[in-house]
Amino acid sequence: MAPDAPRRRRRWSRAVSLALLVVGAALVLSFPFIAPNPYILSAGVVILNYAVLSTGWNFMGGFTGYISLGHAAYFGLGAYGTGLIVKYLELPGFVAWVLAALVVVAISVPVGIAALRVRGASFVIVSIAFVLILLLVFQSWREFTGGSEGLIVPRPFPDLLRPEHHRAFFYLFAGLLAAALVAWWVIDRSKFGTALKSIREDEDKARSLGVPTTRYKLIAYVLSALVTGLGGGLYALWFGDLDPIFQFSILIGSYMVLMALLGGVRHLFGPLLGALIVGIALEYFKLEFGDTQFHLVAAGLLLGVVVLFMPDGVIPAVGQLIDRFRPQQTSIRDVSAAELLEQNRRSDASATGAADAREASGEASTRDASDVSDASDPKEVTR
Amino acid sequence: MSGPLFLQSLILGVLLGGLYALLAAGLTLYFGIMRVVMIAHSAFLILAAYLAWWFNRETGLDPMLSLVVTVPVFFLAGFAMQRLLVSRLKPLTLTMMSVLLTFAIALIIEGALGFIFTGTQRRIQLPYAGDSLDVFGAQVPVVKLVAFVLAAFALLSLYLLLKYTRFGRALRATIQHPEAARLVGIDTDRTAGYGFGLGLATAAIGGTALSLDATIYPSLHWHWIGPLMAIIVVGGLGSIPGAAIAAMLLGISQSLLQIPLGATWAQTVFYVALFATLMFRPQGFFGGRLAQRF
Amino acid sequence: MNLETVELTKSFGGVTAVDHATVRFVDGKVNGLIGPNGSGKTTFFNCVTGMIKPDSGSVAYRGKDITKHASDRVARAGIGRSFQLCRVFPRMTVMENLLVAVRHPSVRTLLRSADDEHERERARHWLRRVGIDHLEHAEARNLSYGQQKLLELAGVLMGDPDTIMLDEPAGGVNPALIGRIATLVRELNEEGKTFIIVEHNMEMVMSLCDHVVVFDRGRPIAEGEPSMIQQDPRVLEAYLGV
Amino acid sequence: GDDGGSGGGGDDDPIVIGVSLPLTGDFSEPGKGVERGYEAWAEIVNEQGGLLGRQVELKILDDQSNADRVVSDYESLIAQDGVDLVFGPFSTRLVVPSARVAQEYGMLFVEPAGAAAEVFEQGFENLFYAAPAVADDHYNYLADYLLSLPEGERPKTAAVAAMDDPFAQGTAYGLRDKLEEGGVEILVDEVYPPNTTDFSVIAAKIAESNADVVIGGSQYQDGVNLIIALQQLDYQPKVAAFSTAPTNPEFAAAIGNQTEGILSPTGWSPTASFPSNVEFVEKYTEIFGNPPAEDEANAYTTGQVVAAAVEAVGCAEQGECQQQLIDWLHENTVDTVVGPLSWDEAGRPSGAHLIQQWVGGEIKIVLPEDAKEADFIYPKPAW
Amino acid sequence: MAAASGAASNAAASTNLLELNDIEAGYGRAALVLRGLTVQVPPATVVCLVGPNGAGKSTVLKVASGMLAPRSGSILVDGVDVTGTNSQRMLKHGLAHVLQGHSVFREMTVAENVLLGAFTVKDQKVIDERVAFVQNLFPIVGERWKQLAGLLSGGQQKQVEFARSLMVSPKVVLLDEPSMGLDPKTTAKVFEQVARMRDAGTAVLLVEQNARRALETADIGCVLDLGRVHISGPAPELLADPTLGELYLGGRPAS
Ligand SMILES: Nc1ncnc2c1ncn2[C@@H]1O[C@H](COP(=O)(O)OP(=O)(O)OP(=O)(O)O)[C@@H](O)[C@H]1O
Ligand SMILES: Nc1ncnc2c1ncn2[C@@H]1O[C@H](COP(=O)(O)OP(=O)(O)OP(=O)(O)O)[C@@H](O)[C@H]1O
Ligand SMILES: [Mg+2]
Ligand SMILES: [Mg+2]
Repeated sequence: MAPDAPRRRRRWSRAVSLALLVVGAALVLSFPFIAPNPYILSAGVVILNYAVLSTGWNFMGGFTGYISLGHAAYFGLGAYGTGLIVKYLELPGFVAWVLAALVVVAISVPVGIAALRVRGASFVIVSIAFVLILLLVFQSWREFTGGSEGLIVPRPFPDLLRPEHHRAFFYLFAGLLAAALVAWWVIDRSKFGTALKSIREDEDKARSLGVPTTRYKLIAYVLSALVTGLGGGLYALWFGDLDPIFQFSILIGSYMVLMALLGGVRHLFGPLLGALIVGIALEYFKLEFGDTQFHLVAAGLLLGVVVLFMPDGVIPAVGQLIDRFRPQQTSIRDVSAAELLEQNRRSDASATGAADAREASGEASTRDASDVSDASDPKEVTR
Repeated sequence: MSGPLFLQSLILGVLLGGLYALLAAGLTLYFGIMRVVMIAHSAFLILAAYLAWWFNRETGLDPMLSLVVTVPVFFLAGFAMQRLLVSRLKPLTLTMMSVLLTFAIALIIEGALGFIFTGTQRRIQLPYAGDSLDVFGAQVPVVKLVAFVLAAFALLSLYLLLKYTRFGRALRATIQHPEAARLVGIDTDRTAGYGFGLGLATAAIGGTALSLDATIYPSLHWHWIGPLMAIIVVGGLGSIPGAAIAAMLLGISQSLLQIPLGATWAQTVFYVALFATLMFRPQGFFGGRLAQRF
Repeated sequence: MNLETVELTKSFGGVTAVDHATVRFVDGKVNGLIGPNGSGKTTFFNCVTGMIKPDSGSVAYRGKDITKHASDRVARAGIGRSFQLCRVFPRMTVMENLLVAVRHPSVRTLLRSADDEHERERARHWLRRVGIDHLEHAEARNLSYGQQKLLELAGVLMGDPDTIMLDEPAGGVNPALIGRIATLVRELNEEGKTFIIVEHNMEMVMSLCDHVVVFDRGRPIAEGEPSMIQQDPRVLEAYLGV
Repeated sequence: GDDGGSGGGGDDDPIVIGVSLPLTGDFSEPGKGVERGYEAWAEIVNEQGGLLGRQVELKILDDQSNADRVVSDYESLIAQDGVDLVFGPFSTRLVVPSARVAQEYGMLFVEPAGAAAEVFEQGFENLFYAAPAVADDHYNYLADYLLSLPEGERPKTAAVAAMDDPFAQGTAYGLRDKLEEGGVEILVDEVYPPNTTDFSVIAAKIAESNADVVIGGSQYQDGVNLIIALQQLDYQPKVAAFSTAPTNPEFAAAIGNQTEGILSPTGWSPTASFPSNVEFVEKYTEIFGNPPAEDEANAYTTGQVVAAAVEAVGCAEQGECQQQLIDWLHENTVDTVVGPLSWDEAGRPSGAHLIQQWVGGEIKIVLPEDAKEADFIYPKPAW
Repeated sequence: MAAASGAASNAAASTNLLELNDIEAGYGRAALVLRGLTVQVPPATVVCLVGPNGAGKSTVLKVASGMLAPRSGSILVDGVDVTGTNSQRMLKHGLAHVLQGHSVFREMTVAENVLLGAFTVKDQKVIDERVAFVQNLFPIVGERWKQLAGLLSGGQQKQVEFARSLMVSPKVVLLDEPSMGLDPKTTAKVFEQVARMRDAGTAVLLVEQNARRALETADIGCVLDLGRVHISGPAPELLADPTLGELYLGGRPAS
């Protein structure tokens, strides 16, 4: 029982994910047609953009546990990169977009090498510093970036009316998101993913087990930067007006974190779910309290509640809720010294090797069952 | 650059550095000693500044008198914050979660300030705002001098408190191994609470000092958090003297660099220093030694 | 074919933890490394496995110089080690702890699913060998100290290294199990694995090891058969204190 | 607002006018001024029976001085709330993106603040700047006056410090360049980001240069800070000119009443004798208890311009009506509180600004000769 | 249960310095770890808990020192019921606990660590004496007085921890594997010290995996298994028992 409970949970969550996937996909694809007006549609685009960003963030934050509050840096770089390439090289928008992504990668490598030398809180600080630097540079280097007047990115589809324009980009963002999710999923279940997670738990130990942590961290970091950068680039093409203060704001970076966290950083759909909730909330607050600062308070409260009451995110929280209704059971089966001795004899006698292992495990699990029963019945145990 | 201008901006740099030092000291306290990344520190700073401004506007008295109220209030606020919020975080994820929690608090403060005082930029109007002392031809603005003295004083007493009192020891023990700390009879809850309270008390003082000679507005804290964070990393996490030295050096170099580079580019000195630190000495340049062992 | 250090030196500020240590560990043997507290055993391990950089001297493994290699590279070269202050992945289950430890996959297999039945079987096998298979699904941080120690041992074995360095494998482990671990070591040794074991449990060392090196103040002061080591006056004086 | 989208509805229900303003953030100070101006306009219009017999109703959102917010604000106002008309926001940085949204929804876009050159280089046909002159020309009278002074008295050197904002820089650099052509040497030329609060070093440089003229390309608070920093360093220029700041009612108190001789350009004077202006000043004063300042006036002007078009064309709703309004404004001249205004095809007004100076604790028009209320004080007394 | 409470209770039921009665305890929502366990420690006695890994030995000590609240059962220190008392008050009740594994304050100096041991002691003279005492008992403590404790070797850290616990002289001492990671010489010292405490009248509850060595020092042995007292009795008897030897105390390792 103990061993297959997790298995059941795994099967269960897989089912849920599948359901989510189907429903989600259907909703996303149909949204542009149900959206009552262009504004709602544009809000949808914004939310998808958030989803892409926080999923991108989660390549780093989720797997390796390195919290970057400065990921807006790559959002901004992707956006400005695209804009500047269009402006100076006069390339078509989407070519510029791809090139910009490459630029982002090129930048993220050295930065990653430097930043990943420190862990935990220091890394957080560095990430913040990085985005602030870029803010300064893009604000002050007006000859090149347009300074705080911002940069105007020509529309890729100049002849589309605004609503069609939103629709087109809605699907583009959806596509990007899908790609990001698939990538995350592949890594999550791979050996590579496991290695990254071990870094999250204890980096030195992971190293001593042969995990090339430095390289892996860097790969994860660059991937994360890439996805975020692509999101930024697409945003630039969609939105058209880049403003350094917005593109490189800590606020955006922390929204990414908030969303991922809210949904659950260890879950494929965590960031997406988080983006939905936060995105909708933000738009709502903006419409409701548009002329006050109250929306900040609201966002803060939301974040605070999440951190305090469901630090692992909504998805696990729901999972636990469901567990409540399951019969309570310990994952730790007790084994008495007598049995240990039993085993001693058996396995000492048996030669090492998978063959005996398989057989032994078979009868191990049968022993499980018996043991839980007598664990639940005091008189039996010590005899 | 000419001699007098150099002297002038050197003096301004020192005065600025003093303020940085105090503000950074608070962060060091949370971060180096309590393993909490206090994003909200500068938000509290601005809050204190606002209270000083408001106090001055309502009563017309000198803003520094507001310390009598704000310091104890902030201390209690810090205590409450630790007991009610931070202490709920799991030790395993404390650092990461504290970042987000304190970030949330920062947002709330910023929002509340904007809500109550609006986003309008404020500045205390002091009769002696324009006055200055003449030192070898260089002008030392009185307000800045006052702020500096305030900062230096607070910084010193904080340092002594942590270094030479049972409390300081108990605080560090509490953070490093709560169970063991309890077993030697330390009331870990209260200690940690006091620790936080102290941190916020410094924010109160720093904020008031800040308000004497600067414009404040709710979102101002974002412009402080970056340099301060850089300072404590360069200074070596956990080392208050380290933070102070780094703050002084960076403050001075910032104001000196402003002359050739201009206001904006000069700010980058903090981040350049930060990345240099990572490259050559990730544990920070002054103190901040961690017991890293396998 | 062996693990060899020449004039290996590491000092921290005042303390010279390892002091021009020239040691040779023969392949296919169970080597013991003993010495009083603070004599530099763990530091020696750390230098050899690249966890910390030695100040001077060199480490060679099977003829290749690995002095400058980072710890993960050393591990991939086939040297596994356990930690004295034992370290496990706290928020992973026991099983996951072992799956991380599989000998590091080549680039091709990197994106294959981590969760394959074969590895799981191997993992269960090792868990059973160290007597904690009943904890397969427990979170590592919830294990008792000794259980964590055993888990760590299983983890090292999971990586199937050729040379296994254990830092106090018996510390905090129940005597009944110690016997069992000894047996395990013997068997693996017969399969051709080399062991370097730091241990303060003399019974274990003496009965298990073919060759013992004694450290004192960062220097090897004696080495040889356990039997003769036990007679050596310097060892008695420095370590056993009888 | 009514979700009926464009079409506006029957004759009795109010004309809804959407605005997004920087009520918080870097531009909150002037932003609020503009807000008061719009409110005053609405109130005055309504008590005179509204437009086309319908009451007007303002829907004002806060864009926190963010370009992304301003765009989504106008998008929601136009597409979601279906407002009938829009007024422009404050500051060039926000005008350009919002003008584009308006254009893409075919809306008339009259704005009170986008004075900088590039606003008119974006090829908007729907945009009109409701003030006498574009930024670069604000100081024309002052430049001419200074350069016309006899060789001996004419200032030789000047120092410039401008906020990194197109409008502020536009004004300051307009004067700087004219003086430079006139042979005045520019000793200091500083740019500072909008969020700068510490001016001590900039001030130190200016003080050290000891230039005859100090030109501040300032909004409000930065101007105040710069002046105080200059006072602290005991620097005494012959001419001190600051854009916008000195016209703010709190200015005198903020700098310790050392205002004598400080100059500032203004598109509008409370004492100008245009009929609508007299009415505006007294109505405004009775509504808000204190006389209006320039930002309020510009906002009011915006209202007047739109009102004129609406009354003339006889419609106010989304759709083809908007184009009619635009065309009408291109062809006609409108009488406003700043005098008659007409625009070129890009929306540039064709006029110049007046120069004001603090004289005996009051701010008075000193240039041009024909409009002056007091004599130009030169050199400026110590502060 | 009578059997379980064993010799300990018969020895001096009334005057036990430490009593754990019918303790049931577990972690979080997981199943019970201690299932109705009774241990009693009279004055001037060393009671030694042995048992397989995960038997619940450390948990017993955690419950006794208030680190883990029992689900049922009572804890008495010198006759005072301290059930549910927070662990930071335990020292006031005269109970000290040395944790298993490594619990030095890593980023504080050895000095600070040791002095924190005397956190509750006000009298400077007493503190100085004790410092001198531990310094010559464990030379390393003196030698590394100003160094960060976290940088000491594993065994050295254990010594510092033990030294820290010697800064006070409580009525009851709980020791969780004090000899782990110590070399034979130092191990001997530690057990000597344990014996001294006993002679000074302290009640010692000792957990050891180095079982034979520990039982030689102890008066009473308690074998724990699956969270229950499996057998308890005079240490020598347990040592003599062959089946126990095989099950818990380890014969000579197979070779
Ligand atoms: N990172 C470090 N910084 C400073 N000193 C250190 C560091 N690591 C080890 N030392 C010192 O080096 C010496 C050797 O330590 P090491 O851990 O190698 O001893 P050991 O033989 O493993 O002892 P034990 O048997 O107690 O584990 C000790 O005196 C220790 O204080
Ligand atoms: N924090 C925890 N959460 C859940 N279960 C725990 C926790 N700590 C210990 N356990 C479980 O409780 C049981 C007893 O743990 P305990 O530490 O008391 O064992 P122990 O007798 O001290 O073993 P060792 O000799 O290895 O120290 C073990 O099965 C362990 O898995
Ligand atoms: Mg060691
Ligand atoms: Mg234990």
